[in-house]
Amino acid sequence: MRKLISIILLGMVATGLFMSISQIPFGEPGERIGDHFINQGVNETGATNIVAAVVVSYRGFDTLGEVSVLFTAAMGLGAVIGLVRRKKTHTPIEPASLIVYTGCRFLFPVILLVGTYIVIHGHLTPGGGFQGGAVIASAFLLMYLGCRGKRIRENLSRGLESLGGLLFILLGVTGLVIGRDFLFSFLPEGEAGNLISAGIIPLIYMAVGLKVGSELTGIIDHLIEDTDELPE
Amino acid sequence: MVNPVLFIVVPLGLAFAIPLLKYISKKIIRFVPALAFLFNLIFALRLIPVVMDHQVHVQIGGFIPPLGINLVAGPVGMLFVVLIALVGFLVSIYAFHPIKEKDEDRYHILYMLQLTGATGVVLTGDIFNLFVFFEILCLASYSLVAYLGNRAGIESAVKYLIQGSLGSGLILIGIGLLYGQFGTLNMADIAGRIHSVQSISVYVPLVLFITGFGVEAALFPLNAWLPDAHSSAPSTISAVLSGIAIEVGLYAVLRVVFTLFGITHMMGLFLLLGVLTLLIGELCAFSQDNIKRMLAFSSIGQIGLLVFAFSLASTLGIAGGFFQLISHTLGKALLFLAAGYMIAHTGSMEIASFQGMGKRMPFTSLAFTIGAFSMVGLPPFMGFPGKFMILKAALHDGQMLTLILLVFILIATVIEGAYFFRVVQVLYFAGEDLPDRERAPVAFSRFVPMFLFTGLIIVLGIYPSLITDLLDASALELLDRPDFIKSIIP
Amino acid sequence: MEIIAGILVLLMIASAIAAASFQDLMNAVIASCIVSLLAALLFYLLQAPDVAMAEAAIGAALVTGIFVIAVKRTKRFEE
Amino acid sequence: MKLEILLAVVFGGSLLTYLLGKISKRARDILAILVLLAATAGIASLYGRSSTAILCTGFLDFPLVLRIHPFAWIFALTIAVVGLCAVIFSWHYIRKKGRTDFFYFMMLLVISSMIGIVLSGDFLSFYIFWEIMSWSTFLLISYNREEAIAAGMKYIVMSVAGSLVMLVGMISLYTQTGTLVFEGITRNLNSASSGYLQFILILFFVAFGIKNAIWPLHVWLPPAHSEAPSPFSSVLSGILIKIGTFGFILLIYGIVQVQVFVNLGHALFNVRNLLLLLGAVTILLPTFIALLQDDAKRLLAWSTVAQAGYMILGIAYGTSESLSGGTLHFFNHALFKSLLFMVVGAVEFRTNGVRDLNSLGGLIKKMPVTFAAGLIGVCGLIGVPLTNGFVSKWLIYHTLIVNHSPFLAFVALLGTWGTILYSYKLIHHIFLGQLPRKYEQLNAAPVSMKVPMIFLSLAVVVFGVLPGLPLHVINLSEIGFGMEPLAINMWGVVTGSGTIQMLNIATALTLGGIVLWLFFRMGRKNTRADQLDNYAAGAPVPADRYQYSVKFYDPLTSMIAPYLKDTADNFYSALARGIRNVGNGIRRIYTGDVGNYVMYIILFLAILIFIQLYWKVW
Repeated sequence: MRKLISIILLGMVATGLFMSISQIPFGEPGERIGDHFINQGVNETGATNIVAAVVVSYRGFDTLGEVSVLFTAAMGLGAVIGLVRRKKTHTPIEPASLIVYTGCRFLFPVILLVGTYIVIHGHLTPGGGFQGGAVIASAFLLMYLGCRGKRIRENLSRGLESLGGLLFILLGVTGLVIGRDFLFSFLPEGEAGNLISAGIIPLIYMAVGLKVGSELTGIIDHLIEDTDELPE
Repeated sequence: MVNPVLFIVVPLGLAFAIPLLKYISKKIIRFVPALAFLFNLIFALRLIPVVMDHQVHVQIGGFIPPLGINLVAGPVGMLFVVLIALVGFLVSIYAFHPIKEKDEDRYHILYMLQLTGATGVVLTGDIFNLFVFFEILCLASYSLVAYLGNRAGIESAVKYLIQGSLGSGLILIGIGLLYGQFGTLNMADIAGRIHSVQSISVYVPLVLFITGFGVEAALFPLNAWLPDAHSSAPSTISAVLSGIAIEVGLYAVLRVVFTLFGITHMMGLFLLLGVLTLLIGELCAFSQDNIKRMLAFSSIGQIGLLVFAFSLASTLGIAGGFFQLISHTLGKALLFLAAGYMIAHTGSMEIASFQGMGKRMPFTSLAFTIGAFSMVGLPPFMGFPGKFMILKAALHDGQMLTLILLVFILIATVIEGAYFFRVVQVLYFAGEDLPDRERAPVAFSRFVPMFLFTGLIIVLGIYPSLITDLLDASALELLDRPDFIKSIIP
Repeated sequence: MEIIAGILVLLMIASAIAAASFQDLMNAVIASCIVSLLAALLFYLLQAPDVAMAEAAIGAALVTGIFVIAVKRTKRFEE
Repeated sequence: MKLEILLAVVFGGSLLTYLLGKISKRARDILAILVLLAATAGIASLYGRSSTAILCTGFLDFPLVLRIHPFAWIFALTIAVVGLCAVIFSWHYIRKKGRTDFFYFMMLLVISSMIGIVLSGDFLSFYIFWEIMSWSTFLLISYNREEAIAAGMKYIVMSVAGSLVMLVGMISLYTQTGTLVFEGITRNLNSASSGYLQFILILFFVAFGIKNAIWPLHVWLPPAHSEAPSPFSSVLSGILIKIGTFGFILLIYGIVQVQVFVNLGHALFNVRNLLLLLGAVTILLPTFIALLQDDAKRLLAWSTVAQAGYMILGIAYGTSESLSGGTLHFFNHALFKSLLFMVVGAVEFRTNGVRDLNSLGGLIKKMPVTFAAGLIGVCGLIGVPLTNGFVSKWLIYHTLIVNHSPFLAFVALLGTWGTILYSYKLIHHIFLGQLPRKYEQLNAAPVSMKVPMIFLSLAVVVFGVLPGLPLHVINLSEIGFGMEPLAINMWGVVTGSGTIQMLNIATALTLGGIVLWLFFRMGRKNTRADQLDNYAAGAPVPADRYQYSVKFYDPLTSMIAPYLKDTADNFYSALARGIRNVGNGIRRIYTGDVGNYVMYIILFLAILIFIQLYWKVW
């Protein structure tokens, strides 16, 4: 009975959504904001990756918000996970096999490097702070899975997290200090395509990368904390 | 004049900085939230005369809207900013004394993020940006509800999370539909063009928004998370959830309904919804024995009253609604703080266990009593002008539906009176009379916020004119849609 | 082009259904990981490399990792 | 004295009293009396004045106005005097109890807000003072704990309901006339249709009727009066419920205008007939319910309800004579009913809280002054000539008879018979008959209780002999309402169809009394018999077997009791239970299963979409 009602209700909602979507001209040209970004984006921001221009320049404030969302989630998770910490079971977990262990140790710096690259080149090629940060975090995930027992220092990750956030905000406030708007790109745009170009976009992406990377790492760290109890 | 973006950035930055500050001293972090919201409060109050004159628009990143994100500090926004800063400041004083020994820094960070999210929601002029800040608010709320770490807290936080995430998902779908339609995310820009489309493709985003934001705004039947969450959170957080979070949800609904979509003809539905929420909230509160659940249900009722007032869609109604909103925020925050302090003393949330509190904690009981009287709408406290203005607006409206609904509002108010007076009686008159000696010591950090809330309730109850100008300007901002659009997208 | 996209979408739907119907939650996690990977591929085909990257890193790697940990900490089999 | 200063003195005095109580109890008691003395003097100095003052220019853009005129003056003075008596009475009474600062604070706050109500010149300040009065009364009623809590609850719930209804009426008047100042409303109300007027009148009648305890809105009164601390019972019964009377007079005569009121509606249904009918019921039922009571204060409480019916009859009848009767009865009732509550309070004080009539008796020996005061009070209540109740009841009867309302007149008369019965029960059960052993060591009432009782007794007699004093002020207020004043002199009233001159009656009664006394004195030699000097069937009866004056109305009460169920009270109790059950039922919506909650959200969304698909609202 309950299932039937649910299906009817969901059907109703789906009908509404379908009727709505069917009348919306998705993806068609002529969106004035979208056109502006595509046509003027490179000129206005100096970033060849339009996505980066939108994410960091045009909608930089959203990015700040999203970084905060992630921060909130990490904090909240830390607060809650810390609470429900069960009694530690001292069941030893067998270490990973040698191949996995070696592979992980080999891959870890490579992935870290790729992540950093993605972060730094965010304004030139696809990618950016979020993606790069996630890649960095996945390196740590790999490390946790493969080389059990290796842990990042919590203080370090939280310090980096703070530093990334503060950097973002300071970059934004600098715009205010020089008498312009918040998040104003106060550095010269440079020549599009160069590594050092696009104003503050790379700097912000670095801050974001730092923050996202350390936050996601922190989340994983929290989750793993009391499941993996290695014998000393 | 201070740039309104700082109201968001300063608390956010301080929240980010807390982990670093922790290295310096563990003691100072508990003062950081108070500092941040004191800053907001002072400068927001100084900005109020400016925004009364004209809206303050702030571009972010130097791009004119609709290209970039903009902030709109109008009377409505600043009203909420002041309210958030005020409650944030006072409640953070209450938390000088740690709520829990462990994880104190996380509490303060989450608390600041929660209120920063709320500030962002009320200041932004961009629908997606609004959603982002809304998420900060919600996420922080979820985790703060579970902060005490008991089973009830975690369970209700998870329930809250499930329902809230569903709501957020709906909002996001709505934003996507709107963007697909109009190719812009700026609220004024969308609002300017929304009436060019007369089809279900605009209506569906509207209902998605109402449902999504309605979850946080605790409209019936979307409010099932509220009683659990409010009752199992720490009292400071209950105060903020009840005083700020649901009001901000309501703000989002108002923005969407009045500014973004400019609805004029569905108000009867909202009137009904408001009265239904009111009646159900009050009826449930009436049969509660747990004080925090009672207060939580009473919040639902009050939200219903607010929805009713705003749905009258007249200057009088909206101004009255805002007055009642402020009154509810201050009153409910006070009630939760006072109740929380008493719960900490007795260790029980049962109303019956508060016998003799009038002797043991005279000041807290007095604060609770004044808060309760204000909630019921008795003069000379703040609830009275609010109720008066709403009734005036309803009678001025004069439609048959409004008048019929008015009867139910009166019934609900009587019910509300009944359960609040019952608690007051328990505080002072139930059980044996105790000797004067058994007085509990009053902690300074607890005393100050309750005292200030009480003072504000009385002062604004006697001089409502202090804020009515701002309220009228706010009502005008919501109703005068063309002006709002024109001022942003010329 | 459209054919590949269509196949991808169908595969995604199949994996999603599989994820929902597996009794063993670990299998379900892997299935949802496949959904994410396919989605990343689809995004790439639709010329959204940024999103594809994010989806691959977060959806496929991190979320899967977190789910695995979560499943490990609770029960492995659905009732 | 200026009106603002007067209000500042009373309200500030209340707060000051509370604060002073933290330092010295004695100083607090004196200050409370001084504040009310100052208020009394201040009000007395305003005699005959008619003026307005603006208290505050903008409360929500409404001016708050105060005004004084003879009609408000007599109410204000009564409030201050009775309040003063009650506060003096509290001196000893309250010492046994806890939380005395609070008691004084609330007592003064109630009195201050009542003065505020009668002095207010617009509905908003009227309402504000009204609500302050309501909640402070609530706190005072609950003061005695235990049963008082339920009584307080009943009171405040009904009171809040009433004041909300009043608020609606008030704002409706504002939307109709554009102002809340009384004069402005009167001026702008001419154009209102008679249907609208009836609607407004009914709204206000609910509010005032709850305060004034008209059947079926009276249910809060008996428990509240009997459970409140006795000094406050006398305030409650003496003046607080009369604020409802004040509201009725203000509305009918001051705002709607009596000519309009009398001619409102058609013959079958109009507010005036409704009010008269309810007034009659209010006299009849509670009088006989009072007869059934065994609790002294509850008996007096029911009697208050019944007497309020007389006032309603007088006010609703709408002639200047009936208004005089109603207003005078208010004034008289304030005196003798607060006196009676003090009498019972003094007994209660000395016997440590005994109010049950059946366990008292014979206290006349122990508390002679109290007995005398009680006797005078009861005489006033019944309306024995030479006490004040006589004149006001005479005016009401006269109106009813002259204007051909035999039914109402009969009911009023029936009410008086009932009054005689229960009054006798009261005075007899407490003071006459056999003194129970346990009370043999009883002391007389302390001075602080005797003083107000003697003062009020004197007032009852003085105004009974010289009814012209209050009637003169009432005449002034009737002129203020634009009515024909009565022809009065110091000793009474002259009307076309009958004249009442207390001078003649007093002379006649005095002469008759002297003759009687002489007759008995000369005709018989009486001996004084000891109480134990009698026999029953030839054997002496132990003292404790003598009648303790219990239950001698039993045959009568068992006959009438089945018809006197308090149906209104049962109705409200059922309503409250029903609401609680509904609340418990609705709480089931929140099942605790998050799956259901999610379904609610989807349901809501689906309904909204359905609305569009079906009705095409957008």
